[in-house]
Amino acid sequence: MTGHIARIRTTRLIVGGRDITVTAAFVSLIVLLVAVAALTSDTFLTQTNLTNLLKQMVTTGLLAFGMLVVILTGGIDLSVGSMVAFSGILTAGLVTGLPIPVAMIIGVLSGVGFGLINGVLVSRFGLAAFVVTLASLTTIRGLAFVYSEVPIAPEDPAFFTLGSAMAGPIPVSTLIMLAVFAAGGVFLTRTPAGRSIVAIGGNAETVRLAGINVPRHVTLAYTISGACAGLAGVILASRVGIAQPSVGVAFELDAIAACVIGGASLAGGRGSTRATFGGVLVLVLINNLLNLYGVQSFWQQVLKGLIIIAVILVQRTNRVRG
Amino acid sequence: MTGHIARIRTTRLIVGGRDITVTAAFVSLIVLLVAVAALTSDTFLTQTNLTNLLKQMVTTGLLAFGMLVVILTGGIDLSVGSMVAFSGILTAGLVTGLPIPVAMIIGVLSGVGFGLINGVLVSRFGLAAFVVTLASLTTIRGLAFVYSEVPIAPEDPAFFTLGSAMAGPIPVSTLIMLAVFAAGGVFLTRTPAGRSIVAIGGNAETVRLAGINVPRHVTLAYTISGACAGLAGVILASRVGIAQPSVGVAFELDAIAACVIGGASLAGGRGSTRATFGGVLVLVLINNLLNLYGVQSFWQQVLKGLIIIAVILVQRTNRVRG
Amino acid sequence: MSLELRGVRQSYGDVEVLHGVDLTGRPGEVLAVVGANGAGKSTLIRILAGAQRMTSGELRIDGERVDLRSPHDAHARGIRTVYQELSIVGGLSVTENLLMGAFPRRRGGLIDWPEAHRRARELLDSAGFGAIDPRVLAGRLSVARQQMVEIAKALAGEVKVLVLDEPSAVLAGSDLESLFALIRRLRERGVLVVYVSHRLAEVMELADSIVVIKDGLIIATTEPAKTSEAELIGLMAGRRLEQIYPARREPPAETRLEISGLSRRGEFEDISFELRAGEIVGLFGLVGSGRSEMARCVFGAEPATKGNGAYRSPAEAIAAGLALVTEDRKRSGLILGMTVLDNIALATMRENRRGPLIDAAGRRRRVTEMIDRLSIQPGRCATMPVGALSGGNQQKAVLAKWLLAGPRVLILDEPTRGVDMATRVDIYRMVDDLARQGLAVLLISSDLTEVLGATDRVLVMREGRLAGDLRSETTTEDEILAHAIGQAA
Amino acid sequence: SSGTDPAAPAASASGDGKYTIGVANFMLGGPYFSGMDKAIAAQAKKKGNVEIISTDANGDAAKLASNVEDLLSKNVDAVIISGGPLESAPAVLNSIKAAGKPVVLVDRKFQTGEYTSWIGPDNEAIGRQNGEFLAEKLPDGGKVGIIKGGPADNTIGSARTNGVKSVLSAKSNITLVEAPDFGNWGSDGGLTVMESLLATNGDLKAVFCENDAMCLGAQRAIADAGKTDQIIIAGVDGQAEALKAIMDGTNYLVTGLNDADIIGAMGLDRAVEILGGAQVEKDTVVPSPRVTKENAKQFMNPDGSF
Ligand SMILES: Nc1ncnc2c1ncn2[C@@H]1O[C@H](COP(=O)(O)OP(=O)(O)OP(=O)(O)O)[C@@H](O)[C@H]1O
Ligand SMILES: Nc1ncnc2c1ncn2[C@@H]1O[C@H](COP(=O)(O)OP(=O)(O)OP(=O)(O)O)[C@@H](O)[C@H]1O
Ligand SMILES: [Mg+2]
Ligand SMILES: [Mg+2]
Repeated sequence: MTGHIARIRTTRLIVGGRDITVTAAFVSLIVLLVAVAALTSDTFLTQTNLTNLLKQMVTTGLLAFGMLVVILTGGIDLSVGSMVAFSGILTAGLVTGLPIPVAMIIGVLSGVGFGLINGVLVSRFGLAAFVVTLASLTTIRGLAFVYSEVPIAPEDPAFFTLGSAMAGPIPVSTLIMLAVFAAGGVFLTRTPAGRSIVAIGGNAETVRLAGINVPRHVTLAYTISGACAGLAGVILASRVGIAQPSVGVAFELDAIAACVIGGASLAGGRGSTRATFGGVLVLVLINNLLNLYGVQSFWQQVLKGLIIIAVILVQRTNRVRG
Repeated sequence: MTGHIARIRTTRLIVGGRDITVTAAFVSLIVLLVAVAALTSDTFLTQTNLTNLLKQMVTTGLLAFGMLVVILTGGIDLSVGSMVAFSGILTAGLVTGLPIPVAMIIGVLSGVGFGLINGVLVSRFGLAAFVVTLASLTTIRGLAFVYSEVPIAPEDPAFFTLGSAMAGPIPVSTLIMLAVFAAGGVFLTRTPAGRSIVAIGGNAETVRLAGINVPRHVTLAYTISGACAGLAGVILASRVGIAQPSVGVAFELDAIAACVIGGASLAGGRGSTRATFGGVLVLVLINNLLNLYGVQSFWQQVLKGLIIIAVILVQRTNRVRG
Repeated sequence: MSLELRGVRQSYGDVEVLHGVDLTGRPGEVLAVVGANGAGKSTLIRILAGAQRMTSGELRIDGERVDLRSPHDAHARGIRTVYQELSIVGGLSVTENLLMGAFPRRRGGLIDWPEAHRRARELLDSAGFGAIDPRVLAGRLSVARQQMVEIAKALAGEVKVLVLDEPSAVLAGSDLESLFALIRRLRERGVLVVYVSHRLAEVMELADSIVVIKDGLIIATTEPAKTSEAELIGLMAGRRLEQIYPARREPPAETRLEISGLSRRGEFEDISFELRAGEIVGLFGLVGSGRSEMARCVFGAEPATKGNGAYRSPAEAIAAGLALVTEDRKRSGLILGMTVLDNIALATMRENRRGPLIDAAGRRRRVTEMIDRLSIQPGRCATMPVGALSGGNQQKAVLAKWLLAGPRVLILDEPTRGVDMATRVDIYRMVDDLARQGLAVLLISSDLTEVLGATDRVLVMREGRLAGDLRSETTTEDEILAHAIGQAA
Repeated sequence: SSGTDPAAPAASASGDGKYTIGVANFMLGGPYFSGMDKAIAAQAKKKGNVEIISTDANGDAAKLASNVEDLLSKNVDAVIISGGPLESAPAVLNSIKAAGKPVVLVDRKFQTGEYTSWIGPDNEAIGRQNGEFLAEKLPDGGKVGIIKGGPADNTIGSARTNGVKSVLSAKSNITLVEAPDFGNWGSDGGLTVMESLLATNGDLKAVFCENDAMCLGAQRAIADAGKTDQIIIAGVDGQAEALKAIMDGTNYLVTGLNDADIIGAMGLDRAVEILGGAQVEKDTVVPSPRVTKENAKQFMNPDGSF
């Protein structure tokens, strides 16, 4: 809030392709969480639990990456949860008539389409991202229910493959999410489009005068977010084995939290894929730990909020010192 | 998004105490909505429906005013919905042992307390408002459930008074909300503290250099939002007659939407009480109209989103021309 | 009130930028501080303003040691500061910007707006800036007017020390005269004025004493009567500057840019001119005459309402070989949070690729070359956020970005604003070199000497219209000014 | 298929006659669901030899899957799933089956997938029962409003509404008016939806809500509109406040008992029976008695969790 902090903060960025936001303190924090978990719970290091962890991070991870891209432009995408629901129910509805991969691709494309619309409204019409995506959150959720009020459970067991297949000890869905992060990291740090997106969040006018098409890149960012949400929706439906139009409420909040825990600035221009991935890890670890300790559900919520505040306090202290 | 629009936008504000954000187009829009409603629905102008409208704007109205104050500083308060739940259930729980007014005051104070904590975390510790209030959204919701998992329905009928009493044709709760807006308008345009809050959103560093205590004013803003949420919670519990820990989910979204429809900038420094009140009216009218026309719920969602986009498009077109 | 700095040191992280500065200022004195970009002037000023706590050293006021903990502290002691970077809140009225934190109140604690506007009016009048209406939004004023509001703001209450960091950088003509008159009045009232400027002519005219700061150390203290501009420049730069403006070039060749009848409603009208290869054309005008708008319009940053020759978008202009160095680097020239590397490479990202990826090594090489060529300080700044550079070096970074794009037509809007003399000379020389290689240059400037010295031809704009087209060799400063204010014979 | 394929009757894993049973809640954020969770725990305590590990997926289907995997990795002997608004969870049921553990569903019967046993209400029957009651009370007919809960619990709600409709739509003198908006299963939603409904249909004679919480809100809206004497109310669940309102002789006349305490306790018993090797019924419908002023007192359970 204060200018002082703001000024110092801006010195931490994706710098010339090197990602320096993943501070030592942040890494230590994650290591600490893992160490505490491993030492205090017999279950934590079991194969089952680790696989669990890997599976749990898929949805939040995919959404967080898409959210990061949007946040970098200085925007926000509140509609991802609804897109998850829509893409899932659409895919499940289509598998009766279409080959599964085709249905799944159409599911992802529905996210791409919604993202495109969000992006155009924000960039070409100059509307505030918060309200545009809030409105599309409502509209897309409504459309999911209009498409099917009741959940759809495809019969064909092949529908479950994407969500439940394992590549050795690692779920295929986790690998997909990791691949998105890896490709996303390269995109944001090494391609002109990625750098433009980061730059737009820093100062859109400067970028425009550098001859870069700002609206197109902003639209691209929302489209990427939509694609990630579409993919997350398909994977989720496949994992659960049934698609519900009501799924995904408040998913956007976890995605945003992951970005910010990873040090992204909601004003745009600052944030990194690695640190966002760290943010996803922190969130998933918190949930897992509270579960393993058998903390009662409502107290879990109380603690989760407090831990998130503690984590960003640690993050911030470190940043100001650095 | 583009610098051009941004520049022109900053020309609409509270100037020297006069509130010029309520543009002719915005007023026409509301008049148009009302006119359409009155002409196409027999029910719209009935006493019952108008009273309904007045009652239904209370919660959104109170939350939107608090939200506006926070948004003016360049922050955001996602935790208002949870505060509504907490203050309501706390009040309902306390009336068995305490006089009703005392219990209600304590309920409002719970909001004040949470707001204060939010404010301190944002302003003194320099944490991002989005994450702080997202975390407190989770924590406070958890606390509401910890306080009482089950709804609490006070026996004493006097508990209902605040929420259901009428002053002539106008509900007392609506009058309270209007009083908050009136006082809030004076506060924001006519007092040094209010002006400081607006200025902080414009340029916190300049305000700091002018010798104004920025953290204190930012904290004040969140406290005001907390107080409004606390009050809204008490009124809602009294109106429903039963307090539930699960109430208020996603209330923050409507509050934010009202501010933005009223032309407030989420970057801070721009927004007005009157236009925010207009935003509240628009939202409540949309809901009311869709209900009067008997639009089915899922389609209501679809349309609500689309109408919000249409409204901000109108708002924006007007702003760019102006 | 006398002010004394003793052994002031300041570090940012591991880097010390002030190495023990001693400075004395007496009441009723205009103390000028001059030095190259990045010498540490603004840092010194932030310390005086209480906005930055010195790492070590002491500050004495009237002989008594004081510790300024906050800007508020300094303010309370009568030390007022106008910073190099504008800090106006655009969304508030001028009145509010002026009286922020000190509103007149009525009984009941409410702000008394009529009284507030009256006081603001008074303040502006007493500063000699009566042309500004206190009721308008500060964001609607031109940069020059905003700067004047900043100065007026510093004058509220009892002022004992007024610190001005490059106040004249955005002022010209009568505005500049008002400022000088103001400074002289303050001096008579016994105020100590600390004045930082790169315009040495001003310094010679105004100052009672001059300190020269170089690389964080005071290397000379002198008076206008005992020195010369050339000597000061030599001290600052650490070398002698033989000639400020390069010699004349060959006559220009083919036409590179042809503008005819260009208009944009409310800003400028019916502008026609052409730029030829190898030519440097100056564009002079009073603040608000519409030069910047016209340039932006030519570059496609803003649509024209009428006329030919302007591009439809920056992308199109760039593709045609245009480059525009805008006047407000903070708002439209730089991305302050990104690195120098990212900033300088911004306009050429697409050209320098290996497959779909940015050619990182090549990009780094090119940018480093450009940093060396323009001697952007500190020299190894490629991975620093550009916002951490001093003002003048930021300006060079913007220039570097556009030079990297290898333009055929270069439009420079106030390119030497806030740039020190030695660097200016470098910039003039560089622009001259480019012109010799066939570049066409349009140099927008409010500095008459520069307009006359660095160009072949001078266009003059007045109230949105072209009011003169003069040959630099034959015209005079007076003639240009006469065209600008509409009193040409 | 019937209950021919229960998981192999397991002696307790530790062999000391003690069982560990995992409870996977889809969401606890509602009094009915948290009541269910508590009832299961209370019954386990009563038994003495059963330890409970309870989890909450917070309404996230994927999290339910991981919670169950979590439970399986802790080697529980059986799993009880309180699916709440979740329609089905094939992946969850598959993983339990793969681990060879029995699974008991309480309240919510999943549409697809294999489970060992289910205990829950017949929502359509509750609706029919309410419909019949309203038909009795409105011999002269009139308008009956219906307030639906909405997305989260959709099929449970529509089963209840369909039950009501199946009875009342056969009566020629009764008109059904469905509120266009959802009450979202809460009292506050019930209140607003009722207010809107009263604005368009001031002449309602009765209102049916898909649960008691919404009815309680609707009751206030009716009171505020001064129509307490005109409109009677019918709900579902047996929430304490509703029972009280019925007992007190207000216009809240009837509810259909859907008792989390009973279902939860039966669910635990069922799991223990299965673990003991007993052959059990595959599906057990817990009767939902009609609760009116006459019998409300007997269902008021001061110690009940719901
Ligand atoms: N916040 C900061 N972090 C790191 N280095 C800084 C910071 N602010 C200034 N510096 C460095 O301190 C040195 C002095 O900067 P300063 O702004 O005082 O120069 P200046 O004399 O005012 O230059 P100019 O004439 O260009 O305005 C420069 O090298 C600059 O890069
Ligand atoms: N932020 C702004 N919003 C609205 N109008 C502006 C803004 N900035 C400048 N203007 C208007 O545009 C016109 C020209 O502005 P400006 O002062 O930049 O002209 P100029 O000829 O480029 O002068 P200079 O280059 O010396 O600043 C003026 O009438 C001014 O009031
Ligand atoms: Mg400086
Ligand atoms: Mg200009």
